[in-house]
Amino acid sequence: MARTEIRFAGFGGQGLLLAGIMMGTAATILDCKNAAQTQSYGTEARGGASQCNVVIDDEPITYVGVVNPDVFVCMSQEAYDKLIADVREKGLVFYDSDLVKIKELPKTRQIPIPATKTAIDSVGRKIVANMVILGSVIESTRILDADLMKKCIRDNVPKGTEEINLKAFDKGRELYREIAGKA
Amino acid sequence: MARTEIRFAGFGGQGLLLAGIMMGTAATILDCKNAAQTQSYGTEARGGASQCNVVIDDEPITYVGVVNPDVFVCMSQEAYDKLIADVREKGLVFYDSDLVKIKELPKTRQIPIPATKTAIDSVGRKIVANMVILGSVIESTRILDADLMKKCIRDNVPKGTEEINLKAFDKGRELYREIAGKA
Amino acid sequence: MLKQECSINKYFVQGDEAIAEGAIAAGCRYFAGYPITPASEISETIARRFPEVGGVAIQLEDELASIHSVGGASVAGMKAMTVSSGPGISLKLEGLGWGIKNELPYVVVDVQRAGPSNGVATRVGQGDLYTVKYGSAGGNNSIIAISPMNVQEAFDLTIDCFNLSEIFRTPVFLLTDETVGHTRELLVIPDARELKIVPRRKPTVPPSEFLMYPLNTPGTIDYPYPNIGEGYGICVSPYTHTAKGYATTSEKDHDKMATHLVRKVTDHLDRLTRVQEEMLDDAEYGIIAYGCEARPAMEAMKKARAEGIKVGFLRPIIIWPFPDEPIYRMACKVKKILVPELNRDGQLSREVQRAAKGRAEVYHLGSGGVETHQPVHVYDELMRIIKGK
Amino acid sequence: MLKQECSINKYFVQGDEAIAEGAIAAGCRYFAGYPITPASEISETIARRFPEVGGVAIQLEDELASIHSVGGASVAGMKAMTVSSGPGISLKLEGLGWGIKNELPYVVVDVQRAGPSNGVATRVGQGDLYTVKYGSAGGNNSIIAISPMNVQEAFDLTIDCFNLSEIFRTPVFLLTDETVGHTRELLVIPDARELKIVPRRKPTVPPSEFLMYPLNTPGTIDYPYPNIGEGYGICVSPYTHTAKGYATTSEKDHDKMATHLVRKVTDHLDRLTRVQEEMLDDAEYGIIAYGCEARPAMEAMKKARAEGIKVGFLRPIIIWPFPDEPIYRMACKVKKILVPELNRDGQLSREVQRAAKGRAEVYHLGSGGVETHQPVHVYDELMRIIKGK
Amino acid sequence: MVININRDFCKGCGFCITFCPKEIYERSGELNKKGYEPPKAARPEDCSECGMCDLYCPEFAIVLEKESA
Amino acid sequence: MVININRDFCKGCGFCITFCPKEIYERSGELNKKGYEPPKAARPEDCSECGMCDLYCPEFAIVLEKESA
Amino acid sequence: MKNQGGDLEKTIHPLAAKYLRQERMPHMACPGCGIGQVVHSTLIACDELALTPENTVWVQGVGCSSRITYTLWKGDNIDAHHGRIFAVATGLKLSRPDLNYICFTGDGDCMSIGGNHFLHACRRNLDVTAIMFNNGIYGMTGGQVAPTTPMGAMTTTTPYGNIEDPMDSVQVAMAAGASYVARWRSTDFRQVVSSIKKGIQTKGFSFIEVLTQCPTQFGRYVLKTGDPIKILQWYKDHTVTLKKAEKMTPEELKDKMLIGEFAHRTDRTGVVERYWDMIKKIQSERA
Amino acid sequence: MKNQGGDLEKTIHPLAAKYLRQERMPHMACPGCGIGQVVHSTLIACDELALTPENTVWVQGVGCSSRITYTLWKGDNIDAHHGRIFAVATGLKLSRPDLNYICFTGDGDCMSIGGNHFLHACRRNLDVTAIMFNNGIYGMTGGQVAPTTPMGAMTTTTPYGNIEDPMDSVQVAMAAGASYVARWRSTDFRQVVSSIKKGIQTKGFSFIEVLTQCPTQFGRYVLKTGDPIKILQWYKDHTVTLKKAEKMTPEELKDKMLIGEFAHRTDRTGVVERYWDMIKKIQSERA
Ligand SMILES: Cc1ncc(C[n+]2csc(CCOP(=O)(O)OP(=O)(O)O)c2C)c(N)n1
Ligand SMILES: Cc1ncc(C[n+]2csc(CCOP(=O)(O)OP(=O)(O)O)c2C)c(N)n1
Ligand code: SF4
Ligand code: SF4
Ligand code: SF4
Ligand code: SF4
Ligand code: SF4
Ligand code: SF4
Ligand SMILES: [Mg+2]
Ligand SMILES: [Mg+2]
Repeated sequence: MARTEIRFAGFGGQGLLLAGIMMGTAATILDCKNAAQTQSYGTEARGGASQCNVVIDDEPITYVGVVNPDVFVCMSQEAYDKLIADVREKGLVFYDSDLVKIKELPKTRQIPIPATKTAIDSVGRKIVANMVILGSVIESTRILDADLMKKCIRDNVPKGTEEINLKAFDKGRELYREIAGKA
Repeated sequence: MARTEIRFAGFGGQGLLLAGIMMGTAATILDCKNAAQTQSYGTEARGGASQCNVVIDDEPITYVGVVNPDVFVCMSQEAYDKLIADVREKGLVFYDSDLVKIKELPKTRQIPIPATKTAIDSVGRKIVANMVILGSVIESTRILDADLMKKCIRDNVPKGTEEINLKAFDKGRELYREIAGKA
Repeated sequence: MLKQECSINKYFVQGDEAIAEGAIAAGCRYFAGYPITPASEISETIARRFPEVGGVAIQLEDELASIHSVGGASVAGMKAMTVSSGPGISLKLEGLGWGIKNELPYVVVDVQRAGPSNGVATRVGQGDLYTVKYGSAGGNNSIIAISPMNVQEAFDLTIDCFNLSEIFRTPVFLLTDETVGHTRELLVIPDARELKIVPRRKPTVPPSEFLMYPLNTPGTIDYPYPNIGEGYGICVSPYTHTAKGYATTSEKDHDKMATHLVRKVTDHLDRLTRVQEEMLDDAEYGIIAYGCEARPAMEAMKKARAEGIKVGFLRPIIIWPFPDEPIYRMACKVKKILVPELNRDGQLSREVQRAAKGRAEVYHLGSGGVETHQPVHVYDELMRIIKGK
Repeated sequence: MLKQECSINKYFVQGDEAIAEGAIAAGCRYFAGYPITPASEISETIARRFPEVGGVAIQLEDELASIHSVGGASVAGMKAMTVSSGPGISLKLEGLGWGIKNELPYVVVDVQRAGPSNGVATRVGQGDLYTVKYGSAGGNNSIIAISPMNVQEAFDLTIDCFNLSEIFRTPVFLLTDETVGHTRELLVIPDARELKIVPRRKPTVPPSEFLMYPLNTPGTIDYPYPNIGEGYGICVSPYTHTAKGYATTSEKDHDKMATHLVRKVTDHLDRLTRVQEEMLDDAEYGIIAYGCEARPAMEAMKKARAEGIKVGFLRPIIIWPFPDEPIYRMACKVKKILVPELNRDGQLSREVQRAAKGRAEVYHLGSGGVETHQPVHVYDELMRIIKGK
Repeated sequence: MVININRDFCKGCGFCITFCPKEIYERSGELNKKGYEPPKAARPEDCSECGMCDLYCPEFAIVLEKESA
Repeated sequence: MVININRDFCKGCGFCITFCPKEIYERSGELNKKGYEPPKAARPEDCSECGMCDLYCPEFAIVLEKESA
Repeated sequence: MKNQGGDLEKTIHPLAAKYLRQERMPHMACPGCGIGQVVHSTLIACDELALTPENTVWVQGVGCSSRITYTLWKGDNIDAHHGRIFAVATGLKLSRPDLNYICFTGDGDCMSIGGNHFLHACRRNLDVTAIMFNNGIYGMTGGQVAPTTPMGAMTTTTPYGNIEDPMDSVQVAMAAGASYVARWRSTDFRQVVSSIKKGIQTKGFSFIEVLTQCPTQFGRYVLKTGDPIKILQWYKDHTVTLKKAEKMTPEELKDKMLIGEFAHRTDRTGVVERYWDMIKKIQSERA
Repeated sequence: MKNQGGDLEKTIHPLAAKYLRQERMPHMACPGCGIGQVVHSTLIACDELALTPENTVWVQGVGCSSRITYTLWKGDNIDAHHGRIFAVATGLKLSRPDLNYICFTGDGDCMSIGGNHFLHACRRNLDVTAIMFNNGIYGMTGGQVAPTTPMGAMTTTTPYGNIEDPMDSVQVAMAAGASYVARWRSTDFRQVVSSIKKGIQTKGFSFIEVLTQCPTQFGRYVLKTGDPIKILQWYKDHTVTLKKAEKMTPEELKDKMLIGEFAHRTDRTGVVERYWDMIKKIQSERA
C-alpha cells in the first residue's frame, strides 16, 4: 500500500482520536504496516476543535504529518469550513450529514454518513459515532482489513463496551454499503 | 608618578580595606591621580584572611589588579607567609612587628611598624592600627601628600572618630621617622 | 498504552510513553515532576508504571523541587529523572547547576514547545538548544544532550541518556519536542537481556582511600559514586570543591574543578559524537536538522534527489557536545547548507555556522513553531538557495 | 559611598554602586532584588537611595518574585530593575520569558561570579554569556546585553540599558562581573541635563485605535507602551498573543510574534553594534575580550606592541546582539585571534569563531575564574600562538 | 418576568433546569452551533423572580427582565 | 574537675567567663594564632561540675574531665 | 410574554455588557464549570462597589483561572506566569497603589508552584484581593493531583490514589498574616459577593477561596462523573459552615471542608501603604 | 589539678571526636555565634539516641547554617542550593527511607527562598528533622533583611527600618501540617536536645526553630552591638515561654517571641511511609 493520509476532524468528545489510534494500532501491530498518528486540539479543555491525523504506509514513514489528506472524516461544520480545502484532489470525504453542510466540490467524492444519529438509533450511545464512521471508512477504502480492525477494537476499547463499539462499527460498514449502492 | 601597586593584607576587622579606600579616594578625588582598589576575603564572615589592593598612577589604569606589589602592608603571619613572595624586587614591606615574624629577604626592605600596639598605647583603640600603618606608609613612600591624606581621613571616617584616626595616622608617620632614623 | 498483539513487545504509543518505558528499561527508579504540556504524559505513564516496578514517582510542588529532589535521589543511589517543557525547563536550570557541579548522574527530558514564555503550550517548537546547554549560569559545564526523531528513538535514546549520565557522572538531557512526544508510532521494546544498561559504579576502595571527585586526573570518566549510608562520608554542596568535596575558594582548586568538568566531555568526543548521515558522499548541497524537523528535511532531500539534485543530509543525534567534526567535514564537501528549525532566531544554524568555519554557506530556515515545516517548505527553500535567489 | 570633594560629582566607588547610581540617573524607580554576592551592594545602595528619590526598592522572597514583580512594575509604567548573580540569574530566566514575550522594558544586572552552582560566590567568573541570551527557554527572543569594563562604564552603560530597553521594549542585561562590580575607581556623574534619557513612550492614539503589540509591522521599535488604569485595556500574558494581546494558538499568529521579537533586534543592528577597537589598522594578531578581561588583555596588547608585535584589540560593548560584523572584519585582517575569558568551556571564543567564518584562527584562553587573567598570562599565550606552538 | 436565553452562550449544563425553584426550565431537545443543548423557559409565567437561574448560569446566558421594568 | 581549653579553637566570645555560675574563668590577656583571646580557668577548684561552660562554648573548646572519672 | 433568545442583542447580560469584552464571549470554560459563576459574583461585587474598568485591574495566574478570565475584563488584564501572580501583583500594586487589583488564581497556581509568593503576599499583607478557584485538581493540564486533592483520590498522576494530605490554604493564609480570609462554594453567591466586596474594601491581603466544581477533570477522575449537578451535590455533602462545625465532633468533621469567614483583621496595614508612607516621610525630612 | 590546653590532643571534645571531622575544626562561625551551640546540642541528641555517621545524614541549605555545618559531620553531608534543602531531602528520604536526616537551614533559606518547599515538606509530613537557625537576618551575605527580621529593624537593605511584619514560621509549620513543631533559644540546651531527639523519633516532619544569636550581622545592624553577651540578653528579654505567655496580656506579649513545644502529633504518617506501603501493596497484588 502506498502512503495514505487520513484526517479525522470535529469537536473534542466525539472520539475521533480513538478512531485514529485504532487505525494506527491495527496497521502496525496486527498488519505489520507502518503508521504514525498525530493530533491537535483547540484551547478548550472540553468541546472545541479536535483533529487526529493518521499516515499509513507499507514503507517506513519519514514525514509523519498530514498535509493533504486522501481521506477526510469530518464531524463538525467548523472543521469542514476550515479544512476542506486541504483535501487532496480525488480525495474522499466522509462527513456526518446531520452536523455538516457541504459545498459542491467537483473533483472530490463526499460521502454523507449520519454517524451520530446512527449511533444513537442503533445502540443508543452518541459516543460510538466514531466507530460508525470508522466502519464506513474501512468499508469504503479498505485501507485495513475489516476483521483485523474489529479485533483491534475488541482488544482496545474499555471493558464492557466491546459489543456496542463493534455493533456501531458494523453499522457504519452497512451504512456505507447502502449509500454506495445508492450512488 | 609611575604606576604604584600597594597591597594591604591581614585579618578581617583590622580596617585594611578602609586604609586602601582612603588612599584611592585621596588619589582620585583630591589629587587628580588615577586609582583602582580591589579586595578579597576568606569565607569567614568575621576574622579570616583579608586583602586590599590599590593601584595609583598618573596615567589611566588599564589593569586594576596587583600582582607584584611595590608596597606590601602586612598585618598577619598567614598573609606574610602566603604573599611575601609576590613582592616586587626592591619592594617595600611594612609589617606589624607584634603580629608578624619576617624572614630574611636580601633585596627587600622590611620595615617593622608596631601598629596594633601603637594604636592601643596612643589612643587606646586597637581598631585604628590601620591608620598607624597608613601613616608610616605615606611618610615613607610619599605616594600621596600627607596633608591631603589627612583631609581625606577627616572627611571620610565615621563622625566622632576623626581625631583618634588622625592622631593614629600622625603617630604612624612619627613611628616611621623614628625607625628610619634608627636605620 | 494500548494493548499489544502479535509480539508482546510491540506497542503503538506516543513518544512520551516511549520515554517513560525507556526510563524504566534503563533502571530509573526515581521520578519527580511537575505537570506541563506536552511532557505530562511522561509523568502520567510513570505514575502508573513505577509502583509496578518498585520505583518512586512523585509530583512535587514545582519544577525547582522536582529537579532538586532528583539530585537528592541521585546522591542516594537512584537512577533518577525529571521532565518538563518551556518555562518549566527555565525553572530547572538553577537546580541543574547543582547536578553539574556535583557530577550527579540523572536525566532531564525537555519536550520542547513553541515559546517564548508559555507560548503555544500544546504545540511544537525548537527554542531550547542553547538553554539546555548554557541556561544554568556559571559555565564550565559538562551537559550532554541527545535528541530523538521518532518514537522508537525516544525509547532507545532515553536509555542512552541514562547510560551516558552514569559514565560521565553528569546530568544528561533528552532534548525532544512536542511532535516526537505526541506522535504515536510503533514501539518495539527489546528483551531486557538485549539492552546494554550501565549500572551505577561503586567504589572498590575503602572510604579512607576514596576521593569524591577525580580532580587530580581531569577528564576522568567511568568514575564511581558511593552510596550514602556506607561510611564514604559523601560530600555534596553548591560550593567549589576539592577532590574530597570540601568547600574551597582557591583559584587553583576552582580551575581544577572547572577543567575537569569541561574535559570529561571534551576529552571523550569519540564516545560522544553521534550523527545520522544520508547521501553525503556525492552531495553538493546539504540539509542539517534535528528532532522533529529531521523528518520533513529528509523527505525534502528525497524529493530533490528524485529530481537529480545532489543533496545530502546530516542529523545530530547527540547534539551536545555539538558534532563539530562531522559538520566541518560536510561543510568541506558541499557548497551550501540549509538548516530548517522551529525558531526564528536561528539556533542550530548558528552552531552549524560556527562548526562550518566558513567552508560552506549556511542558511537558516526558521519558523516560530506550532507545526513542523512541511517537506515542501524545506524543498522550496533548498531550491531557492541553490538558485541563489 | 564615600564623601566627595573638589567636584560634587566625583566619587571613588565600586562598580556596584555606580550601577545603582546609573539606574537612578536613568529614571529607574522600581527595584526588587534578592541578596546575592557580588550583587548585593547594588541592592543595598538602592535601598538607601531610592526612598530619597521617590522610588520603590524592595527585597522579595526570592529571585523569581523579584523579576516577576519587576515585570509587573514595568507594566505599571515604572522603569524597573533587578540584579543577581550565578544561581540567582538561573532563577530569573523563567520570569525573563514573560518580559521578552510581552515586550516589557526593564533591566537585569548580572554580576558574574565563578560557577557553576554557587562556585566561588565572592569571586569573578564569566560563565553567563549564553545564559543571559538563551537561558530563558523557547527561543525567539530579543534580549540585548551590554558589558562594562570599569566603574565609569558601569554607570554610563546602565543608563544605556534603560534607554535601549525603552526603545526596543525588551528586557536588557547589564552583563558585568565581580571584578567590575567590586573594584573602586573614580566615578564622575554628569549633570542630569547632560544625560540622554529615553522616557517611556505613551500612545498618542485613543484606546480604540491602539494595538498592544506592533505585530503587523514586524521589527517596529520606538513603539509606545500605555499606562495601566487609563482605559487602554492592557493585555499581558504568558500566551502567544495577537496584536491586541489576546491569546492565540494559530501557527500564523505565533510566527508573527516570533518574527517580530527577533526582527526588532536584527533589523536594527546599526543601533545595536558597539565595540571598542584598538590598533586594528595594521594588526596581524588580535585579542578579543569583554568585561573585566578586557583590561589585562589591553595591557598585554600594549606589552606586545612595545616589542613591535602588531597586535590589535576588540571589545564587544554591546555583546548581544553579537557584533558579528566588526569581528568578521577583524578576522579578515588578522591571522590569529586570542580570546581570553574566565571560563573553561569557551563561550566568547565560540561566538568569535562563528563570526570569524574561518577567516582567522581563533584561540580560547580559559580559566575557571576567581581571578582575572594577569596581563602576562595573556601576553605569554599570545606569544605561544604567534609562534604556533 | 421576561426570560431571555442566549442560545449561543449556553453550554447545556442544566443548572437552570435543576436549580430553578419553580421548575420553569425544560430541555429543549435542540442543539446550538457548538453542539450544546440550551434549555427552554417552558413556564415563564410561574417565575417568582428569585434570580437563581441567572446566578447559577456560568455563561451569562440567562438575562431576566422584570416585566414591570 | 579538670578543665581543658583548646586555645586554638577558642574565639574569645567570653560566654564561659559570663555564664559559669562559679566564676571560674577569667580573661587571659594572651592572643592565640588567630588573634582571639582564650580564657583561663582561674579557679578550677571551685567548679561545681555543672557543665554549663562546655554547653555554652560554641567552639567545642572546653573539655571537662571529672577528676573521679 | 417575550421569549428566549431569538434576539441575540437582547440577551447580552447587563453585567457582561458593563464589564466584559463582548468579543471574548462566551468564555472558554467547560459546561457546568464553576469559574463562570465566580466571575458572575465578582462582577456583582464590582457593580455594587461601583468599580470601573479604569480603576480596577484583573490579574491572573496560569490554569483555567486565567484561561477563562484573561481578557474578559474590559479594563487591564495582567496574566502572570504560572504561580507568579502575587509576585507580579506586588510590582503592580507597589507601582500604582491607586488601582484595585482582583487576582484570579487556581489551587495549583496559588498553593503549589506559587506557594511561596502566596505566603509572602500574606505576610506583607499586600493590598490586593485574591480569589482562588479551588477545584481540587489541575484542570487545565489534564487532571493531575493538586495540593488540594483529597487523600485517596484518583488523578492522572495518582492512579493508585493520592497519598498526600491536602493543604488547608485558609489556615496557611491566616498563619502567614492575611487580613481577610474566607472560603465558600461557587454557588454560595451571596457570600462570595459579600466576601469579594469586603476583600476589596479591606486594607491588606484578602484571600477568598472558592470551591469551584470542575466536571471535566475533578468530576471525571476523582468523582467518576462528568455531571455538573452530581458534582455540586458532592460539594454540598463535603462542606460544613464554620458555625455548624462548632457543634460537630471531629469524627463528623472528617472529610468535610469548612466554609465561612475565617479572618477579618482591621488592625494592620500592609507593605504598600507603609512603603509610600516611608517615602513621604524621608522626602519631607530631606526637603 | 591539670590545666588548660597545653595538650591539644587532650582537648578534643569527646562529642566532636565521635562525630565531627577533626580536619574541619574549628568551624567557621564568628565568635559568639549561636550555631556552634546548636551543633553541640545536636550531637548530644545524636549521642543519646546512639545515632552513627553511617545511619545519619546531615543535610544543609545555603547560609551560615551550611557554611558552618557542611562537612563537619563524619558521615554524609549533602548541602543543597539556597532554599532547596527540603526538595533535596525529599529525594534523599524517598530513595533511602532507612536513614535519618538532620536538616540544617537558616531563616532565609527556609522561610524566604525556600518557603514553598518548607510548606510542602510540612504538608507531606516528610520524615526528616529540620533545625532552623533563626538569627533574624541574612548572616552570610552581609546583614540583609530576612522574613524573620523584627519590624522597624535596620539592616543593610532596610536602612530606614524594616516595614514588614516578620513571619511566624512555627504557625506556618503547624498550619501546613508538620508533626512536630518547637521553638527555643540556642542556649536552651536541655530543651533543644530534647526537641531534636523527639524530632528524630517522631514520624513525619519535625521542625525545630532555634533563635541563634548572630553578633556579626544581627548584632551589628539591628542591635548596634557586636557583643555576644548583650545579644543573648536581648533574646532573654524578647522571648517568653508558651506557659508564661498564657498568663500575659497581648500588650505584654507585643514584641515577644514565644518559645516552647507547639505541636507533637502522632496521629499521621507521612509521604515516605505511605509511598513505600503503596508500592508494597501494588507489587504484592501483582505478584
Ligand atoms: C512553570 C510552569 N509549570 C507548569 C505549567 C503547566 N501548567 C499550566 S496550568 C497548571 C496547573 C493548573 O492547576 P490549577 O492552578 O489548579 O488551575 P486549574 O486549571 O485547575 O484551574 C500547570 C501545571 C506552566 N504553565 N508553567
Ligand atoms: C539562589 C541563590 N540566591 C541567593 C543566594 C545568596 N545567599 C546565600 S546565603 C543567603 C541568605 C542567608 O540567610 P539565612 O538563610 O537566614 O542564613 P544565615 O546566613 O543568616 O544563617 C543568600 C541570600 C544564593 N546562594 N543562591
Ligand atoms: S428567576 Fe427564579 S423562579 Fe424565575 S426562572 Fe429564574 S430561578 Fe426560576
Ligand atoms: S445554566 Fe446557563 S449554560 Fe447551563 S443550561 Fe442553563 S442557560 Fe445553559
Ligand atoms: S562546669 Fe560549671 S562550674 Fe565548672 S567551670 Fe563549667 S560552668 Fe563553671
Ligand atoms: S566559650 Fe569557648 S570560645 Fe568562648 S571564650 Fe570560652 S572557650 Fe573561648
Ligand atoms: S477543566 Fe475544569 S476547571 Fe477547567 S474549565 Fe473545565 S471544568 Fe472548569
Ligand atoms: S554571620 Fe552571624 S550567623 Fe553567620 S556565622 Fe557569623 S555570627 Fe553566626
Ligand atoms: Mg485547580
Ligand atoms: Mg539568617
